[in-house]
Amino acid sequence: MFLKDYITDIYKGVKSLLIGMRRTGYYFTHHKEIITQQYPDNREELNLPTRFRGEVILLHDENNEHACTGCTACELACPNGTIKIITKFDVSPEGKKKKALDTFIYHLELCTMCNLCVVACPTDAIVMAQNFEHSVYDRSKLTKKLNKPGSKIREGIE
Amino acid sequence: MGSISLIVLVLAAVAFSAGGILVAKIFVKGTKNPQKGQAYECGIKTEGTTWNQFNVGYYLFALIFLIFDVELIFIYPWAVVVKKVGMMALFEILVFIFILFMGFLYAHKKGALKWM
Amino acid sequence: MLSFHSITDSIDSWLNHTFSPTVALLLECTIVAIAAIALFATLGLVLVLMERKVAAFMQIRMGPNRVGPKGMFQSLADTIKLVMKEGLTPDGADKFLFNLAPFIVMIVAMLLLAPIGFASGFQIWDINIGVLYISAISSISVIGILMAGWASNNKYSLLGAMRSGAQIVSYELSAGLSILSIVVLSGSLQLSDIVGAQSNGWWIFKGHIPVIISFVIFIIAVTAETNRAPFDLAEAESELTAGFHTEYSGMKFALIFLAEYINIFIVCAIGATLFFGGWMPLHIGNWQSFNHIMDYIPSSLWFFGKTFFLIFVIMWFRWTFPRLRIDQLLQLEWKYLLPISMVNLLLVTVMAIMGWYF
Amino acid sequence: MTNEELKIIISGIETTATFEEGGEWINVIIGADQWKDFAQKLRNTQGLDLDYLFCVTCVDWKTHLTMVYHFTSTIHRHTIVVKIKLDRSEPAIETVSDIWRTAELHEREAYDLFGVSFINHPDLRRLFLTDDWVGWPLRKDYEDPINMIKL
Amino acid sequence: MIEEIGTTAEGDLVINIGPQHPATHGVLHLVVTLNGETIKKIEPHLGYIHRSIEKMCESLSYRQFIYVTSRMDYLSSHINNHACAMCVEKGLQIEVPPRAQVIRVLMDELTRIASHELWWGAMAMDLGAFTPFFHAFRERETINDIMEETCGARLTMNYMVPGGVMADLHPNFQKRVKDFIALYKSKISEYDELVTGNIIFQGRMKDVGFLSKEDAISYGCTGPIARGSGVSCDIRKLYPYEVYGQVEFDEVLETRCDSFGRYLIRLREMQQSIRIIEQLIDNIPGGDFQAKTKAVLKLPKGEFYARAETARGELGVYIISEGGTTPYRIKFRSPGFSNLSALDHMARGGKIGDLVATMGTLDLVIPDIDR
Repeated sequence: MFLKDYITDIYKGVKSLLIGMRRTGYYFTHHKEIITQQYPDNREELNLPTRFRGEVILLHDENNEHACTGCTACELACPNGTIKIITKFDVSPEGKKKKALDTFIYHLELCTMCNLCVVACPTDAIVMAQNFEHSVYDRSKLTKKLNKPGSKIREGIE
Repeated sequence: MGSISLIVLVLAAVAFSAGGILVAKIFVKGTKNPQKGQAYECGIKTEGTTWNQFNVGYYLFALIFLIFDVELIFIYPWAVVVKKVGMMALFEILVFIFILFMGFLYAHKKGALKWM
Repeated sequence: MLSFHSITDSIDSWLNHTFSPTVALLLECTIVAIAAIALFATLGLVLVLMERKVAAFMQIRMGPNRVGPKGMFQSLADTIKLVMKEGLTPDGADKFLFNLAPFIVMIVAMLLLAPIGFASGFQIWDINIGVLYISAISSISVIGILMAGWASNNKYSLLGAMRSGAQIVSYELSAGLSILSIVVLSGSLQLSDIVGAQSNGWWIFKGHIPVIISFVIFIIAVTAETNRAPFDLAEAESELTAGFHTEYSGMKFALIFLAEYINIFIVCAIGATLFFGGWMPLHIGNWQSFNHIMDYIPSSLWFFGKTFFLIFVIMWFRWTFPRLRIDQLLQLEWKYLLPISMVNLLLVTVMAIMGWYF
Repeated sequence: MTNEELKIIISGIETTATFEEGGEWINVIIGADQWKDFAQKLRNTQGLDLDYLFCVTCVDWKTHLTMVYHFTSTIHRHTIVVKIKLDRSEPAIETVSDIWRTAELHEREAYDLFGVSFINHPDLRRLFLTDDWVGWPLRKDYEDPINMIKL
Repeated sequence: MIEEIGTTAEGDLVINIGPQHPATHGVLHLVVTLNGETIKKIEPHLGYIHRSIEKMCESLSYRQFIYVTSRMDYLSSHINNHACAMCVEKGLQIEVPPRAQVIRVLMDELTRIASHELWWGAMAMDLGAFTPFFHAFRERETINDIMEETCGARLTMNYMVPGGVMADLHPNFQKRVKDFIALYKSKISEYDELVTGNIIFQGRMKDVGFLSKEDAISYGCTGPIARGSGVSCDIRKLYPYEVYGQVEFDEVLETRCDSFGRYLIRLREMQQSIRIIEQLIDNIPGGDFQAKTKAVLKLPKGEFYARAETARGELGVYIISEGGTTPYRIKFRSPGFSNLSALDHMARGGKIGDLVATMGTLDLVIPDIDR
């Protein structure tokens, strides 16, 4: 009986090993199963979903106008102090003083892409862009000014 | 080639290894740093000595191996002539392997082949 | 037909005609040394690339494909990188032994080349105790590993070396016994005789089940002896980071690494010689035309084809199986392989005496 | 077992225990001196069988510290919370790591971050911070000018 | 031999495993006392990645602190967020709309599968088999892609907000999840072929890292580790939250108490997760994905404790509120921390190889332990 157990042990063991080898052998001969993405080469085909959160951008339209009122809701919503908004006072033609955005500073190096600022924005001025290649040689380059030079608030945004 | 090839091969191996290390020496500009000389232990300083007394478990196998290997050497000359000698050789080796097997069973029974 | 045999013969006769015998011998030695070194270097590059490609395809990925066409020069680039690396010696190490160890493993690997028949009539030294020579020399490699592990003064290395010691000496036995079964069948220890005995069929076909069993045991044992997964306990990188060569870097590491791959080549070459007829082409019984076509394939191609097939099998093992634990490893040897190979040797003996083979 | 029934049993084994209302579970408040005895009874009293200690923490109330232990019974599936007030200047309490093994690491954590010393703990050392660290980081008055970023 | 275990004597080797070690999957540092190959004692040293998340949360609002918890157990970040959101909802007594509940549960289960996939690959890699790791990533990537499409990120999604989820499901979601289920089912037999049935693997796992039922409870183990010892501790069954009370699934239990039992638990848990997803994927109710909440959340004075079943076990979120916009004190009862405490007990007397096998089945995520 000892011998029988001994031989069944060997048989079962060898069989399980051969089953494993059959599986790897299958993949060795079936190159179609390869799922590697050749990243820097496939930049063109790389389709990131529209919701992918890469960095915060301030939307500008063709007239170089944005929808940011400088209300600092995003600055308050941010858990990391990533956003800093500097406001100024615009003087309207009627002579009224009105608070407006001067500089929208965005510290990409502190950002964790949590999307809370986008959710908090009452005028949908900021969105998440799909760019994810953020590496730079100098940390200071990651501090960005989001409003383009000369841009101003779109008409009708309060 | 005869046995001289052994010397040639040893010299070739030494030349190859030494050549490689020397070439590397030329290219490498090493920097001095006391951290570099430390033994690698996942980034933590080694505790205690490494060269101390060690569990005997490993050596038992070496001893048993020695016994079996010497026996194995005796089988080599037998293996060469077995076809010429015929049946007699089979009986002889049966006795030999029987004794060897008994020794093996004895070692097994004594627990020498169990890892400690 | 172009064969190594005629090339070596013509070189030999030309040298002996042109120079005095001593100079001719010296020149021949130089040629052999250069050829051996060149073989080492090429094999190292090819085997590393082969391993990476095999691994990659089994792991549904591409493997190296950036350096050169299809990544062909990847291992060359890696070698250049290793040459540029600084070879460190730890402060606490036994410096002499630490630096000696790579030489030992290289010398062992190189010495094992001597009796291998690469092609018909192409052998460095056709020693008449070839099989014994191989078992004897390959046992020395454990000394290199123990030396490397102990001299490093690193606990991982020490454990790795100790494991490797217990492992290699154990598997030496069943490897020896399975080789003996071929010796019994061929009636000679000389590798060229063993190859010659297979001119009418390889032992793996002629020898029925007993030879197949000893071939399986041989493959398992040499996988263990060369410290390959699933028996790579001496390195066991999830347990001992890198085992006995943890402290090695730069060129010294490269040498140990290279020697490991050369050892795989050598044991596979021996396996091919013993069980698959070395450089002997495949002949099937009375199929004259088929046998003739097979004869046209150069003998060196046969040899390398068989060897690389065995290397592939060993790589296949590595990328499929998990690693054994040290006690299971020794249990496998002492409980399964050794008794089986002993009994198997008796079976082969009966077979040889009775002439129960083709 | 409902909270009311639990209250009766607990009052039975520890007369000095008081109860705090609110929250989904029953909150038991006892003094640090009775703790070890009480813990033994919680673990071993039939009908309570609180064998599973799943949360050990400390709260800094600026005037005092409170150790909070959450227990569940894997047999009866009831949960109780035990709170023990500790002196803030020299907080000390008996360890329960011999009753619930998991407490060993949790108590080391509480020691590390709040400075509560556990009497008879087998290995009371800093767990996360280095051994020479000064201060107890999770206390409300802890200041670390180098590592803390004020937003 | 046995009575020596646990003591240090002459001839013992003290080895540091970690913080930079392939088997610790992160910066865990174990000081291991060895006699030959036999482990006599293990002492974990923690704190290499301690960020004091509990202190950080004390200065963050109830909307903000959720995102930090993704960084604890990053492999089940979604479930961490879930537990936090539930705790806040408990305090505010918000009713989560049914659609949001289903979405949350779907995401939880996808996260659980992804986490177990990674564990499966890493487990095999710990034992020296590299190939399964890449095969596991094939399935895991599919889940990550689904996550990326709906949540906007692959790992630290931050998809939860108090009262629901941040955005509605992506239109492709249902189809892609069904595709994933089909893919998963076609590959499940490979797991057995490559790893589970393998004799070497079984030899390495069976009777290794023994943890009895009593010890599992005493060490406060939860999740697959406790269930592998036969302790029923699935929060989804014991204290059902969201729609877990309405779906059919089994709590997987094993009484082997060894590493192989814990391994089987996780494999079967993946199939149970698939079962939950199959039941829900076609029955996502319509309606809002988020309850109406105030812009600034203020929890009433009191203590709130919420728990969820992450891939590693029970995660408890304990908030003490003083009525302000930020928590007064927050405590995360993380599963990994308690599970780690049992490692010393489990690995003693085993070999180094056993330690690796045991540690692999614990499925430690170090940021979860260090927080």
